[in-house]
Amino acid sequence: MQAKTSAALPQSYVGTRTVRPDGVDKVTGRARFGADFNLPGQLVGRVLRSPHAHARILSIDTSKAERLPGVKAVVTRDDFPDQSSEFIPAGEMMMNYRDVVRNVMAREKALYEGHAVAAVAATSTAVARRALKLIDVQYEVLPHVIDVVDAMKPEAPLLHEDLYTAGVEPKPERPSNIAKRVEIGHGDIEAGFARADVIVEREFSTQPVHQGYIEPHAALASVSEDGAVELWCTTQGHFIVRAHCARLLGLDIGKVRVTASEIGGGFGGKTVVYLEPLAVALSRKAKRPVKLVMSREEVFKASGPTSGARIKVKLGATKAGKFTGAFAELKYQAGAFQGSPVQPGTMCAFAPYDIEHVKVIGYDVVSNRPKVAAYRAPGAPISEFAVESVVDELAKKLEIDPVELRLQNAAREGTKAAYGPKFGPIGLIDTLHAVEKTNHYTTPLEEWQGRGVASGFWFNIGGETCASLTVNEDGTVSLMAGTPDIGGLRASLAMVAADELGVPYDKVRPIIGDTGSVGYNFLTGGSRSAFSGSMAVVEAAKQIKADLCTRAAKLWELAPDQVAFENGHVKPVGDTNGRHKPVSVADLAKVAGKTGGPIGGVGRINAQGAGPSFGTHLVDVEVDPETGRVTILRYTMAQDAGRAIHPSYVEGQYQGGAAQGIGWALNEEYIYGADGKLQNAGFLDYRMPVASDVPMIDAIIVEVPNPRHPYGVRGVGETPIVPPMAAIANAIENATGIRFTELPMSPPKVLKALKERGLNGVKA
Amino acid sequence: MAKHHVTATVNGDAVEFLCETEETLLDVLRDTLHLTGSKEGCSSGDCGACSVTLDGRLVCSCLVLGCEVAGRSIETIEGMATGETLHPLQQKFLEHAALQCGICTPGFLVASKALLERDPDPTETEIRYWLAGNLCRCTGYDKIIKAVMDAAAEMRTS
Amino acid sequence: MARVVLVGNLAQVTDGAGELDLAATSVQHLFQLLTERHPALARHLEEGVAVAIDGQIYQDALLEPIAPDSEVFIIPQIAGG
Amino acid sequence: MRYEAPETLDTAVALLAGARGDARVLAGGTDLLVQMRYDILDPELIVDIKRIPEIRAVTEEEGGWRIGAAVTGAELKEHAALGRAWPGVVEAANLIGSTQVQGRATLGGNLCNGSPAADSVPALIAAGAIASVAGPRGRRDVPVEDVMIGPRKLSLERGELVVSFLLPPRAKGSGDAYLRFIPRTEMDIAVVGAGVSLTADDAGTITRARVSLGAVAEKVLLVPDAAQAIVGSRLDRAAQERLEAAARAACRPIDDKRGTVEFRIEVAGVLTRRAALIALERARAR
Repeated sequence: MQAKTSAALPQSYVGTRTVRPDGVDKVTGRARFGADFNLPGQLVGRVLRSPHAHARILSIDTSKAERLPGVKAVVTRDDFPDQSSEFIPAGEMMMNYRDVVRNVMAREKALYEGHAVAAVAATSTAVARRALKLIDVQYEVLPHVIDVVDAMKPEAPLLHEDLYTAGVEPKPERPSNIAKRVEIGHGDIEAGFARADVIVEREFSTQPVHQGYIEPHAALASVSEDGAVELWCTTQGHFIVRAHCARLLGLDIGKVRVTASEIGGGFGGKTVVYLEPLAVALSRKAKRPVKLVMSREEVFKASGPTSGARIKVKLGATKAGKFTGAFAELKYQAGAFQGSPVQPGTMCAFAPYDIEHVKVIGYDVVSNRPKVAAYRAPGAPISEFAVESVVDELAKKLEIDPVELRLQNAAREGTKAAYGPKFGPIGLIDTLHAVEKTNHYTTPLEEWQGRGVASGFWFNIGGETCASLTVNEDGTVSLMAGTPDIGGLRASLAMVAADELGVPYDKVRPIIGDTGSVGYNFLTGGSRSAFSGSMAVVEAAKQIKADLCTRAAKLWELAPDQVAFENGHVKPVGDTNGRHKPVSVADLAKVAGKTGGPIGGVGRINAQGAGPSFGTHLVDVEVDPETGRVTILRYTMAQDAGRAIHPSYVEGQYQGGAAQGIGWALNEEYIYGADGKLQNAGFLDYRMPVASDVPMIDAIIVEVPNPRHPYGVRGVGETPIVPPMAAIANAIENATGIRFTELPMSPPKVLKALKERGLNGVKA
Repeated sequence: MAKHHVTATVNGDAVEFLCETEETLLDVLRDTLHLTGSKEGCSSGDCGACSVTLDGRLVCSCLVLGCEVAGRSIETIEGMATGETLHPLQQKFLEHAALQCGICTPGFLVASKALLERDPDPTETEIRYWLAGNLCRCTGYDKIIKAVMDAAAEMRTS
Repeated sequence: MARVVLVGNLAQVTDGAGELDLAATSVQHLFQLLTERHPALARHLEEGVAVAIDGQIYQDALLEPIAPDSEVFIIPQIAGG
Repeated sequence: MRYEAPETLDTAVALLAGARGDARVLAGGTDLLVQMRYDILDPELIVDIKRIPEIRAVTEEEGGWRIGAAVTGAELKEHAALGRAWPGVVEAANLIGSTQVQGRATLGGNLCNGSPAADSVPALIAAGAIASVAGPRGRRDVPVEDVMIGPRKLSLERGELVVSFLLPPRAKGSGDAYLRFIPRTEMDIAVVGAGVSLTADDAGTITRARVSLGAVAEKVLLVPDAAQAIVGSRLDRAAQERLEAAARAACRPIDDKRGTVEFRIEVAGVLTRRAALIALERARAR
């Protein structure tokens, strides 16, 4: 089935809306996701999980389960050697494997409901389910703590007896649930606030929200008698999975081959391991392939989410609207193990603004919840929700248009960021002007309708990346990358390769290689895969072009500097110009064997020069004064992409992030009972936006080229989730006059606030 | 107790399979018939990734027992394209970039096809409510809705 | 001499010394000079920091050159989702 | 786990009555299959009633309508005449879950799942629907409000099942409506549900009314006081306020993941008023 492509040579593909090469497989059901892989002799794996939020594990007796016919392997904490408490590089991330090994399989204690305690492999689902019931775990139930503020109290139940707050000197005398205190800033905030005519100070709270990918975690492992490991799984980084599994199970990295399946959404939640080490351990014991797939309930109880938090923000400004000083205090839940995204939260809080005096303090706090995982711009949406709400309130107090106030204080090239260094060329101001220019911004509103605006920032990263290009004997090109394609990466890389080599886009076939077939790649995350991957492809193409020039020069008996590569052809240049007919990549491919062998190049880089991406969102809401329901009427957003390789997939990142933000703002939350158990572990009561909850989302692509990227590209994937919560809170304030500081802004909360102010009642 | 022996029609082909009572149609499609295009996102009828039609009626295959479909006709994503030709909805999803990760795409396509067979000219609001049982976490639905509207327009004129 | 600023908690390790002037020629050289002055920094530099040289953030780039008049910030490493 | 799909009512009753362990009726399966998958239920026998003709039929009966317990929401929606007579009942049935769920979910299943938040039940109760129940001791008629006695608790005896619902003949100037509140626009369980059925004379004065509330108590409530509050009125502002007050007074909800006590009581009044206004509008139209 040949899908149409929308562009043809010699025009450049970059910037056009081509059909993705993996598209046909995905609209026909052919594409194979995590749970779609099977092997002969495969066993069904199941995980036994803690029913308690906090309990000491006194004993685990698996003997009855092991004796059940059909059970081929059972694993517990005893199958995972303990790890020392030190930060070790896993890929580029620093991991404390003492925590990682305890999160994949509970050790001394179960630290949250759903914490894995044992796993079985059996010949059928029915047998596996029965086996779990036969595993006898003796628990000593301990008092639990869920809320971040409660967890910080001196008398709070202690999750880790050996956890002493880092970042405070001298070291505290007693352990606590506060893993770390961080601080960033510059200047003297007291002096800053002293110069302010107006100061707004407020407290905010946000709830943990799950990444909500539709594809549950899945892993299929096959370990042979000689210890060679084959692993298929759904992940944002199969090289990271390889590193974790090798470390946790004492394997040589070279013996572990991981293949990333098509991935059904990740948003940061598939950057860590859950099932993968269990599948390998079970298969190693059973000597048969073992497949593990999470239920939706397990996904909610045992993976992700991101932090809930308490935030204090204080912002001062002059009458004229110049920000003079800014302070914030962030308390982020890390879940059961340290490692919340509070550090980036502190760095991003005030990043969109040029403020002389800034101070942000953050606390990383453990409590009896699943360990948080990265979620799109980790930490930033939480702190920027609070700051952008306060900016809006300040605008109201100063009677300055909220966009104008932001423009007055917006970071631009040369501005010293709150976290230290100066910004290069950035597009915040351009995004503010872009939304200001829309007719959305000036369309009149009716009663109980409101309009809100908010901006957002995220750093973006580069990192280790490999991509290979091979010119086949017929001139077609095979492209291999090593970062899982989560939203159109293969299309973007193929477009860049086609432009670089001057070959038709549909003659480039991109695939994602397994860990044995392509060099090391950091994961798909940090909005890096298109940014870094395209740099690696450019590097690989450069090698091919140089090689082709050398070969042509030899065939023509010219000096290397007498030939050059121009849109898909090698041609003589200078005084030899025209002496030979230009020869195409395809023509040279035909004689590859006779001119030195196969033609190919490999880009191996640690991509630097990631350019931050700023965005500004504009939203209209309508509030039902009798029920507290908030309806999103209209949504417009502008974000700096540097250069959009594939505008449709850039817009898709924008729109998807905005929709996730709408859910975060209005209905998504983790609801715990007094027993410390999650009450809404399913899509029925964890309320992600459905198609009828959202309007069309107008995505405006602003392009302020990133000077450090050959095409000017910036990462775009994460920034879109930063502004929505504040934009919606600001719109609700505009509609009702009420400032909401607690997420989600769900109907009961909104109606309660309206009633308290006597605003509820029949709509006029 | 012995497994149920079931004969049914899947994408026009007669099929025969054995299943336990508790096995769902989705289990049968994926594990027994190896039609893995229908996806399991929740097993509770809340995500729509397993959407199929049963005697022309749109259902979640995770909410149907395998033994219930004896003598009935099932259409899955694997039966949507005709030979070399993609269904207009499939083509429009590609042209509009109406998919990012693609896990929800089969469900959306099957559900959208069922809609257009009943109503060739639905409004944006009708499409959004018809598809409310299909969760997508990547796209914000924007390009999906546009693709369905464009496909509907093309199917009306052809 | 390059102006070197330690952002956030690192200053604690250096008894409050947040800014230093160092004749560093590369990130690797910078780390050497910093550890000589403040041995306690070594662990933190290994555990993962990013280095911003004249506004450009580098991660794991020991060989990146530093100019004599460069402004260098040592900041926490950034990952992402 | 046994599966049976009898083609006669008597066989179905005999199977249910004779079951060794837990026996469950399978209609649409949209609740039963989820409860089985998530280990809430593990029945010994499943009796699929969809092959029994009368349980799948919609028929006119003495000016009223008889709806088979296993007729799906989608089928009800496509039944034009029924939609004209009882728009509120049909709308309520079509609020149960997604389009996909509509292809399976039934009135019988929605009632017998025993949830106080079932969307179709307040509409049926407001309509004065009578459930026809078959069991080992023959057939009996039970007003819908008497079928459910508490969360997951029914007044049905072992071996009994709901066969159909009878909606009474519609007097001139009658209309019904059902509204529910959910946080999203679709896919949620009702936080509050309100069903109103009424008849008005030519002057627009309400002569008869029935009001029912869902998700505000341990079962779906019939609220005679709310009906009394509007009978004799034209639903002027004063009558609306009496109606809201009576509806709220009947609520005895709980705080849970779906809503607070305060929210449910407040919104119960709002939805009852809004549903009554729609019902009256429809009554005036005929």
